[in-house]
Parts: sequence; C-alpha cells; structure tokens
Amino acid sequence: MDKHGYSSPIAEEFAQEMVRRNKVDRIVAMAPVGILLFLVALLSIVADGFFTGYNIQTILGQLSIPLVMSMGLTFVILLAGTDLSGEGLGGFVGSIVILMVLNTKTDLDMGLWAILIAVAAGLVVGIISGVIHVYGKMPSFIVTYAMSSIMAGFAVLSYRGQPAMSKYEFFITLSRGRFLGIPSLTWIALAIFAISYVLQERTRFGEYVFAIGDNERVAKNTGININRIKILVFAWSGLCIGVAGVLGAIRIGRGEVVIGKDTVFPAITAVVVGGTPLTGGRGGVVHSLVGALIVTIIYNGLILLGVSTYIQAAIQGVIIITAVALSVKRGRKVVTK
Amino acid sequence: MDTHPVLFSAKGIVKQYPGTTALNEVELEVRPGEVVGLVGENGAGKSTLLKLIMGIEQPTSGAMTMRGDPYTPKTPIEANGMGVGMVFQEQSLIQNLTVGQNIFFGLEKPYLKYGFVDKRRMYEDARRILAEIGIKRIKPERRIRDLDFATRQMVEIAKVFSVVTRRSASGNLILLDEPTSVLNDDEVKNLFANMRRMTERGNSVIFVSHRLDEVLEISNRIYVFKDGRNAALLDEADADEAILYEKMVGKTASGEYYKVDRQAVPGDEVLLEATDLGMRGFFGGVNLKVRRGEVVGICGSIGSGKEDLCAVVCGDESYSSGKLVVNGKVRRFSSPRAALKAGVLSIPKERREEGIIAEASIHENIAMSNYKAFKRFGLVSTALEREHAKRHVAELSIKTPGITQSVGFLSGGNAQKVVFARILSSDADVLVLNHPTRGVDVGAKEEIYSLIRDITASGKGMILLGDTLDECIGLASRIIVMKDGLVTHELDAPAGAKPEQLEIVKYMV
Amino acid sequence: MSNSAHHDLATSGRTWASGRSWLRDNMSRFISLASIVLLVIIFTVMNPNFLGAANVRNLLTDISPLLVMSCGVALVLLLGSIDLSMGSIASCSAVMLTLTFTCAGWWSYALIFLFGVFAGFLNGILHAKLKVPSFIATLSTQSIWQSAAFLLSGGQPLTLIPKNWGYVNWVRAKSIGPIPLGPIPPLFLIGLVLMIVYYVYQSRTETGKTMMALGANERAARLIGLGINRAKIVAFTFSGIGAAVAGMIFAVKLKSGIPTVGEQYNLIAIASAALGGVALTGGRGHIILVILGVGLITVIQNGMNVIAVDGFWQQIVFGLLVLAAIYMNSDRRRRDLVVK
Amino acid sequence: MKKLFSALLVAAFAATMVIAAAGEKLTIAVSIRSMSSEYHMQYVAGAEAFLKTLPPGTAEVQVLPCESNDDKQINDIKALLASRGKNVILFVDPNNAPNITAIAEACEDAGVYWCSAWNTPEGITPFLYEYWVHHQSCDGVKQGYDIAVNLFNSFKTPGKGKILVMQGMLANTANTTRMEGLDQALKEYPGIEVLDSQAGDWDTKKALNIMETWLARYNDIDGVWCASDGMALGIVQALKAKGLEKKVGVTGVDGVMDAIEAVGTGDLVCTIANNGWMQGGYGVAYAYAAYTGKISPATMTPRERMFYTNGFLVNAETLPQYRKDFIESVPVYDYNNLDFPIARPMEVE
Repeated sequence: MDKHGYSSPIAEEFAQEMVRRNKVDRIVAMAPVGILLFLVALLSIVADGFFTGYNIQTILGQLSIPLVMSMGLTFVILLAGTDLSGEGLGGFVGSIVILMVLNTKTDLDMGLWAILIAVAAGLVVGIISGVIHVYGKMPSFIVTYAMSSIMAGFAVLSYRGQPAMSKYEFFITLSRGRFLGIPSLTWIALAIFAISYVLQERTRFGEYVFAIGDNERVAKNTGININRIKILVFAWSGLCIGVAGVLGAIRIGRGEVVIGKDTVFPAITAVVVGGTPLTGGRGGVVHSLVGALIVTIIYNGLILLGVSTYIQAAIQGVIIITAVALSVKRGRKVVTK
Repeated sequence: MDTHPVLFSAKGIVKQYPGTTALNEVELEVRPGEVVGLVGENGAGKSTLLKLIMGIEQPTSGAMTMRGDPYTPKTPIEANGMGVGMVFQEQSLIQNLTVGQNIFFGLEKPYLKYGFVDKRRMYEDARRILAEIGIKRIKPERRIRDLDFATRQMVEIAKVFSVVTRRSASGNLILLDEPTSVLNDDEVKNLFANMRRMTERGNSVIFVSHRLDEVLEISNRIYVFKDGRNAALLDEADADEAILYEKMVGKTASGEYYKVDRQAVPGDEVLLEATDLGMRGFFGGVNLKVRRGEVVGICGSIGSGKEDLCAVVCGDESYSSGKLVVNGKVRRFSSPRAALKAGVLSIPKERREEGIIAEASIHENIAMSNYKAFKRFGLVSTALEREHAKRHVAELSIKTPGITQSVGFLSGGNAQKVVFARILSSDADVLVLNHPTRGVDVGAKEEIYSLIRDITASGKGMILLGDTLDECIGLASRIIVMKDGLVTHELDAPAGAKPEQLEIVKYMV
Repeated sequence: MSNSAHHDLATSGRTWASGRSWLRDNMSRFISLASIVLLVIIFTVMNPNFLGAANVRNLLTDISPLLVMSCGVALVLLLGSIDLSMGSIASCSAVMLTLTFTCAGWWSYALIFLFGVFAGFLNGILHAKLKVPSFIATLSTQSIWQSAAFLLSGGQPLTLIPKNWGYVNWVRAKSIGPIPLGPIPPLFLIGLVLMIVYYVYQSRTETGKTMMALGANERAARLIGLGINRAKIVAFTFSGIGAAVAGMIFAVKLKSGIPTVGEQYNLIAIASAALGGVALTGGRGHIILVILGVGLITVIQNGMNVIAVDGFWQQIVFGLLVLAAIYMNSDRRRRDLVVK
Repeated sequence: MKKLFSALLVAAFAATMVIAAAGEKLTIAVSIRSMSSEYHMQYVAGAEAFLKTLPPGTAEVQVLPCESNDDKQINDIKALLASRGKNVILFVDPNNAPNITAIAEACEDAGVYWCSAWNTPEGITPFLYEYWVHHQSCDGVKQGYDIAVNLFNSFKTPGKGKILVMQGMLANTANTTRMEGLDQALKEYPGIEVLDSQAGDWDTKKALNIMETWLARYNDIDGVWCASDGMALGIVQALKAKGLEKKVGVTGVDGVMDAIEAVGTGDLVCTIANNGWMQGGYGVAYAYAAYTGKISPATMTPRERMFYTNGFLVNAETLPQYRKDFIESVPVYDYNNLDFPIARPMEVE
C-alpha cells in the first residue's frame, strides 16, 4: 500500500486521471456560457447599437418565443426524442387565440379564457403526440412531423385564408408593456423558464426524466412508469408550444399560421448549443436558456452589423457548428450519432 | 428484534440458462447479525445467486426463505420491500442527479407535497444516512458525475443501507458484490466498520469478494463455490487463505479436459512483443512475447489491468508508455481495424455488446473480419459467404436452423462459436481471447478448447484471459500474473509440467 | 435528434420470439406495399384517370427526385445519424447546373455530380472526424449551402435560357434510341439506377455492410475491425450525391435554377425512408424498399389532387395518412425495441 | 388483418373529405402558393365569383396550394391535367417565374387552356404556345417604383431622407421585380439614402424582429420601403412598440384588408391593391372563353395575350375612392367584356 492507501501506483494514477477528466468535463460544460459572453463582448465592440438599453430590450423580446419553445423541447431531448410539431401547432394556437379574443373577424370576445383554451389545445395535442409515440411505438420524429402538418392545416382552416387582427386592448398593452425594463412577453417566457426549472429540479417528474434519459434500464428496474413520464414530457412540450403560439400572436397582433414558421429548428439548435446532447441524459433547462440567448444574439448581431442577407445563414451555420464542436467529447470510444 | 434462528435460507437452488447450468443444487444459510463471506473463481455462480436473491432473475428450481416464510421476489423493488438490498458491481446511480436524489430514488413518496419534492428534508435525511455509515465529507447536494469512483461506491452502499432499513432497523439482508475493488485502504476499513454496525443491529450481510484477506477479516462464516456448486463451508476460526485456495480450486481439471496433450510447442519466431508497455492509470511495465503456436495466459483478478492490456494490444485503446512490436515492426494501432490489418484480432469479453451484430445473419457475422476473402469483382458475394459459413457451422457443430438465422437468436455457446468462426476466417495470426468460454455450457467449452488447440497448431499465436485460473493453466504454455496493474509473476506451463494453482493464486490476490 | 442506437435487444440477452420469424419479420414490408395498393385502388375507384397512362407517367416522374434523396438519406439513417443539408445541396445544384450549361454544356452534369460528392464528403468529415452530432453538422452545412445558392444565383431565380434547352430535352424523350419507354419517363430510370447502385453498394460491399453493422452496434462493429469512419464518410457522400442529382432533376424538370427549390425536401425524404422501413435509430432497413415509402408519399400527394381533396384539408389528410402508414410499418412485436 | 382495416378506415376518411368526384363537370383549377396567403385567396374568390355567372353545376373550383414548393406546383398541375382530361381550365400564379415553361409544356401536352399571372422570364411568351391563352400582370417593377416614389414624397422634405429596405423572400420573382422598381426610383431621387436592406421572407414575425433590431441601430429613419402588406403590418407593430408609428412611413403591396385599414389610420403610407379578385376572375374567364371556343389564342391580338392590369395605389388621398369602389360595394365584373381588365399591353421585343 503506498502512502495514500492506494493498492498500487497504478491505482493512484487512475484516481488522478479521474480528477483530470472531471475537470475537463466541467470546463466543457461551461463552454456555452463562455461562447455567450464572447459573442456579447465581440458584438458590443464591433456592432454599434448592440449594447444599448433599447437593443437589450429588443433581444429580450425576441428571446421570448425561442426560449419558451426550447423549454418544452429540453425535456423531449433529455429523453433522446424529438418534437417537430411546433411549426404547425404553434401556428394553430396563434390563429385560434386571436379568433377567440376581440378581433376584426369573429364577434367572440372571451378575453383571458381565450388564452387558457388556446394553450390547453397545445397541451392536448402534445398528449396525443405522446400517446401515439409511446403506444404506437412510432419514432417521435415522424409522429410530430405528421402532427405539425395536420395542425398547420387546421390553423389555416380556422381563419379560412383571411387572418383576424386583434383588437384586444390587453394584448396591445402586453406586447408593448415593460416592467423593470424587461418586456412583459419576456416575463411570461421567464415564468415558463422558472416553471420548467422547478419541474426539472424540484419535482419527481424532473428526476425521472433525467433517469430515463441517462439509463433507461435502471429506471425500469426501479419500477418507474416510463410510458407515463414520456407522455407527460410531450404534454409539457405541447403546452410550451401553445404558450409560444400565443406570444407570437400577441407580438404581431394577427392570427396566422406563419406564427409557427421557422421556430422549431432554432429552438432545437438552442437546446443543443446550450449543452443538452441529442442523445439525452445530460444538460437541462438552464443550459437551454444560455443556448436560446446565443441563438437570439447571433441573429440580432448579424442584422446590426448589416451583414448581407445572402451570407447571414452561412455565418449562423459556422458559429453554431463551432460552438457545438467545442463542447463535444472526442474520446476514441465515444459514439456520436 | 426478529429472533428467528435463520434470517435467510436457500435450498436446492438450480439456475439454468439456455445451454448452461449456472447454479446446481446450491444451498446457503444466513443467521441474523452475521457476515457471510462468499468466495469462488470467476463464473463459479456467485453473482448469479445474488441476482436470484435480489429478484432480478428467478431460480429454475429450489426454494428461498426470509425470516422463516417463503421468499420469491419477482423484482428488485419487491426484494427491497422485504428488506433485501444489493450493491451492484457496475454503477446503478443516475449521473445527473444529486447524491440525495439517488439515495431516495424511487422512494420520494414521503417527501412529496403535490408532486413537489421537499429537497431540504430529503437532503437532511440523506446527510443523516451518510453520517450513519461514517461518511461526513460527501454533501448530498453534489451531482454524482462530479464525484470520484470511490465516493460513488460509498453512496451506493449508503443507499442500500437506507433502502433496507426502511422496513425495520433489523432483520434485513444486504448483498455486497465486489464492493472494495475501487476503494483504498481506509475506505475499506470504513466499509467494514459500517458492516459491523449493521450486524450489531441484527442485520446480516453477504460479502462477495476476490480479496480473500478481506473476506477472512470480516466474515463469520465463508461459503466456497466452485462451478455452480457448494464446494465448502468454513467457520471464520478454522479458515485461512491456504485452505480457501485449496477449496476454491479443488483438483486441477484433468489434462484431457484441456487437451493438454495437443498443446503445441511454441516456435521461436516472435509474432508480437511488448516491452515496458503501459497505459497511464490502468497498467504499466508489461513485458511479454507471443511466439507462433504459443498461448500466453494472463491471470489476475478484477481491476488487475489484464483487460486493459488486451484493449491496447487489439487497438481498442492506445498505450502511453513502452513499445509494441508486431511482426517485427513497432506499431501504435489507431483502431481495432489497424490492428487487424497488422494481423491482431480479439474476441471481446461482452459477446452480445462487443462480439456480434445481433441483427445480422450467421454468414454475415462470420465474414465481417475478412471481407477480402469473399469478394468477387470487388463485390462481397453472398454465395461465397454462405458456402464458407456452411463449412464452419458443420466444423464447429453450431446448432442453428440455418445460416441465414440472425445471431441474436442463438444461445451463448453457439454465438461464441460464430465469433470463433469469424476469427478463423480472418487471416490474423495473433489472437487476443478475452474470457472466450465465459457463460458457455461445459460441452461447448470443451469444443472451444480443442478449437484453440487447432488454431495454435496452425501456427497462430494467442493471448488468453482464462475464465478461470484452472483454464488459464490448462491452456497456456506461458503464464503472466498481474495484480493492480503490475506484473507480479511469470512462469512457463509446458504440457508436461503444469504449475499448481496455489503457486499462482498467491501472486494474484 | 433522436438516434442513439439504443438496442435493448442486444443487452437484454433474450432472443426474439422464434418460430415463423421470417414471415413475421417481413410482414411489415408487405404492409407498406399493401397500403400503396390500397390507396391506388381507392383513388382509381374515385377517378379512373388516376391509373391512366398520363398520370402513371406523372407519378413516376414525381417519384424520381424524392427517390434519389430518400435513398441517399436512407444510408445515413442506417448509421443512426441524420442529414438535414439535402435541401440546400439540391437547391445549390439546381442553380449551378443552370449556370454551367452555357459554359460546360453536357459536362455540367458531371461537374454538379462532383459538387454533390464534395458537399456530402464535407458532411462526413465534420461528423466522423470532428465528432460533431450529425443533426448539428448537417443543419450548419444546410445554411452554408443555402447562402452559396443565393450568392451564385445573385439572389435571382434563374431561368434555363432557351439556348440551353438542348441539354434538357432528353427529359421528354419517349425512348432511348431504339427501345421504346412507354409510360416510363427517363427521370424515373435515373432514380431507379441510383437506387439499385445504392442498394448493391450497401448490401454487397464491405463499406456498405459496415454502415448497417455500425448502425446496429457501433461498439461491436469497431472491435470486429470494420472501417467505421470510412463507412460514415461514404454514407454522407452518397447522401450528398443523392441531393445533387435531385437538384439536377429539379432544374431539368422545371427548366429553372431556383435557389430555394429543395427547401421543403429534408423532412419529406426522411419520412419516405422511414415509411420504407428504414429505422431512424439505425441498423435496420433495406435501400430497395425505400421506393415503397417514396411511392406511398407520392401517391398520397398526387392522389389528393386527382380526387380533388379540398385545399384546406390537404395538409391534414397528408399528416393523417403518414401517421397511419407509419403505424402499420412500426414493429410492435418486439416489446424491448426502444423507440426514441 | 387489423392493420389493413385501419388503412382502409383512414383512406375512407380522406375520401369523405372530397367534393364530387370527376365527371364531365368542368374543373376550374387555381394554382397558388398557399391557402394562408390572403392575396392569393383573392384569386380563388375571383374564380368563384366567375363560377356563379355560369349555369349551376357546369363547373367547380379546385385550389392547388403548393406551399411555396416549386416542384410540387408542377406535380399538382400535371396530376390534375392527367385526371381531368379535357374538362379543366387553369389559372396559375407560378411560385417562381422560371417554372412557367414547364407549366406551359404540360398544358400544351394535355391540350388544356390556361392563363398565368405575374411574371414570365424574358423570351417566354404565350405566343410560343397554342393553349397558353394570356399572361397578365400588374407591373411589379412599376409597383416597386410607385410605392417608393409615394414614400419619398411623404417625407417632411419630399425626396430627401433615410430609408430602410425590407425585401420579401430572396431570389423570389415577386421580390426581385419590386426591388428593380425601387432601384429605378432611387436613381431618380439621389436625396434618398438607403441605410440597410434585409429579407423578411414574406413573414410578419421576421419583419417585426428585423425592424426592432433596426430601431436599435438607426434612430433617424424617415421611411421603410417594404415589399408586402404582411411584412408591413409586422413593421408597424415594431414601430408602435417604440411609439414611432405614423412618424416613420411604411409601404406595402397586395392591398390586404388590414393594410387598407392601416392606410386609413396613417400607419401605412401606401399600398397597392393588386385586385386579386379581378385577376383571378378574368384569368378564369379568358380560359373559359377559349375552352368554349368563344375566342381562340391563335386569333387573339398580342394586346389580349400579354397585358398589364391596373393595381390600385391606395394612399391617404385615394383611400375614399378605393373604399367606395371595392369595399362598400363589391365590384360586379362583366366577364363577357374581356377587354375590361386590360390596362395596357406588355411591350414584347
């Protein structure tokens, strides 16, 4: 036995190796925050108008929809699943919420009830997707892809090609309101973030999501009802999409299917760039907040720099692949799909 | 205090897997407040018995009783409910959750208020449980992935102690399967102190370990298993390492079983040579030569570094020090494929995860290591594959409805034969066999031994990690003994003068 | 995105239900064939012209771009990975083909083919060598090639100028030299040839078989000594080629070089491959059956116009039929197969 | 056989969604980008208005939405032609101009009369084809020019100021033609400075995000040249959030209901009502006339086969007139007078 009480020098080397590997993992886990700070610093110098009070408010405002979407998606990706239903479902919820409040088309005026019903619709569709995925044993990729197409169809059907304009005072104040300098819609998004954080850290549901994502065998042995958890995860994702749809409708004051367009892939990118791998088990909602900030700031920064429209997409692609490449494990035996 | 004379008993326990009998009429008894040691070689059935007690699997026949009444657990949760808990060999903790969350994983009900977990109370109880077994320095808020291996093991043990004593503070049974392999000296002392604290309160422990000195130090009574049968039951007073070795190994299997007569005399051409080979944190200073027709047996217990040595030789890992020379050239393999090109190929230990592609058919699996041999005009011809596979299925008498059968369908023994057929079809001349007969029925074992003899007779060299010490000695012409990453002994094992197991065991353990 | 190859089967130690497994194993294959036949019958009952020579020619023409893309992405799906850059590679190819005709004439087809090889190879290197998850790698190269398409086209939708029509009129040929083609359009032959080449490559060559093996169990494939990185890079290269050929088909068929022509095709191609029985978690599926998935999607989209499904309901019906088809194709016999 | 039964069920469900199956009844097909585009839905309304003028039961309107997918548009059209034989006429707004050749060839093979709207690539005209009845368009370039000039003159010092440019979808025909008009106007108004140009992909949400970001960078903006009503409404929302509405002029194109209201309230400087109802109605009327033999493409004058239709520039002054003509009283078109929609012929070299 050597002085540390290890059975041989080899065992001590092993212990040191473990400590080193832990340190590396911790640095890699912090990479997204580093990238975020780097982007903010770089853009503050290079892009004039970036670090102004108004632009920060703009960024926070534009953050609301990708952040809410990424909250639901984080839990889905933690289970190594996917939810593509956002495009159609977000459009559907956005369309019907405007039709139900005071608007230019229908004579309904259900006020706050409209928001509840619309978000509940998102929740229900999420549950349906979860049930089909779990009991139909069908890949979540295809189920949610088909669900998106179905809900997009119902969205356009709801206003039959003539979108309604909102005349609901509360929505107008919400879309322009500020509280402590932060736009009200962003407060709603932060509320969803807070709920997601509590769900992840404080509830048994959150624990079981990590357990299933990390090691489904142990979760099964401990007698957890895996199917129920999976359906709840898709339900929560549906609810988040519902909220995002309502926020989208409030922001543009109109109810049309375009509210959901191009919202899913930026949200998935935010979750992955934030540090939740697509194979699940690691990461969480805090990581996704950082990811959502990165994605929003890249988009905002490129416009402030007046970058030519043609190459904006390319620059976004390069930044995202660099961010992920920095925080990826490269051991020989590491399997990346 | 449950004062039933026998806490736990198992009688006439038989456990059969397709083609192999892991346990054969085994019986074991545990009295309240006692530590029962359980020793035996790899594959003697120790872990299988623990799985039956934990309800992970059900015995084929035989009966178990707990505190006098019949005990037939179907799931680990049922076993926990009856006061039986087990620390698994491979980690069963959730990396991303905290220590507190892991200890109470699946048992959050008392801390739940409308689905919300009262973390403060949970962490307080966790801190109490950890303190109870003498662990002060682990904070329940820390995530498992931030802890080192030894601490994780301590958390596992704390978790089992807490799960087991939920029913009542005494009359429980705790199963420990090789808990000390990652612990250092004072961590082992701490574990023993906790075991004694548990037994003083009327609970019992079954302690499985390959470190005989530890077993002797802590156990009241020691069962010795051999080949799935009771070999001996010794009281702590009249047991010592020598007797245990002797009971563990029993009589060396007959030379005929290992086809010793057909053991080839090694040629002098050196196929593979390692000088001062080392891999930081796993093993170091290994020197070995593999000549044509030679079988180099490597013996050592779990964590001795023998498996990591195999991984380096077959290109699955890279080495950090020393030199590896294959067919005269210094090599540093970037992948198993590079090793195969240089003529080195391995039979992995975990057959299902590492040796076969379960969905692929038999003939596809066999051809996978040497597609060149089955190509016609650049395309792999299925006809050639099938014809070659038919020959191997006949030669190795693989029991299968047809060669297009997915290998996932076959029994352990037959799947292993398919792996051997793949090795034979490849033109590798240095083979690394990692526990080739693990989980294979006795009949198939003998066929594999004669197969090994044929292979060496055809001039190939071999590094063998024997499933049992007996097998190592029987097959190998040269033996290297490793312990905790270092080579502790080296000796020849010619056909005529096979060394005694006792001679080797003392360097292993 | 959804594809860690998590085969409980391999670790659970239990073998499949034995017995007449071959029939049950291939049952799902016949189901997707049956569902096509069923839909065709229903559409023909409602409008006999559905199976008229003209519409069969339409169906086969519509199948070809989707078929070459789906076969390409099927190889990537076999690995357990995903390719989201096909749409942009196709758009870029369409733009480049329209431009290069003026200077390179018939050689343009070869040049764009090489572009497909390069674009796919780049995806393979980023994923296999840099170990970036394929979802992110291909999502990033998608935006890179989309920008390239805008830059090359100068932000204009390009027209194939009549002077170059000579290079594309073969599309409307009714025969190849002496051999009459009947209802079979030349584009479909291209799709068929590519599918057969991909099928033979995947099932008959070492690298092709490695794709399937590593999709089923990458750890074992590596220890068996198969070329893992090579198989991944080749799979992505073939997917790039498929996307480029699809882009060329769009350009030739529409006589235009639209920089956003391929945008919608990423998810449809993956859905078609999945409907053709290719598992999204890798290791299971046959390239030759991808045509069933593509055929099903094309029949649905074509049929909805033939039987005049109301414009508002087309997206809803499309989603429902995809769900029904996937439900029938899913493997519910093996309880232990984990579906992500 | 449970599985086959479920497939049957779903397919039957799809079948019930269907209006009457094919028969001798004439199908009036309208191929548009998407049902979610208000302006394209005006075409459909126009076609349905024309349908009412026909004896009941002679025809039905079928909409072919291609969801901005060029290949799907041609596939949908060819599927329709193959399934309807001769009993179909077609009105198409091509997703992108260059695709028109393929559409022309398909209709030529099927012997189906059809009309097109908006843009054709140069060198491709109805005269080359027997069944291509006419090509009509509002003058995209002129519209881009008109709204630009209107915007410039609405500034405090007319003809001088700083503007931002909100394009539609990059490399999309409708966008490139309107941008050409803007460039012409900018040449004539040197006093106008373009601060930046971005693409909003015809998406209200994206336009709003871009405008918000612009407002962070530029604070002395006089106007925003915006290529569509949908995006313009998004820009107005961003301006309202910063209390700048009405202070910054915004233009739009399409004449969507809410945009017309916005011109009324002063949020928008102007928009152009392309009068999709008239375009759709007369597009179908011409095709129907050719189908019934009333007119024959071969004998039609160049003026009838390629002409511009008038868009209606709606700004503060012309709004009352527009309201009276188009909103209070929905215009009733006499589809027999085929000359009505022709503003002026297109110059063809």
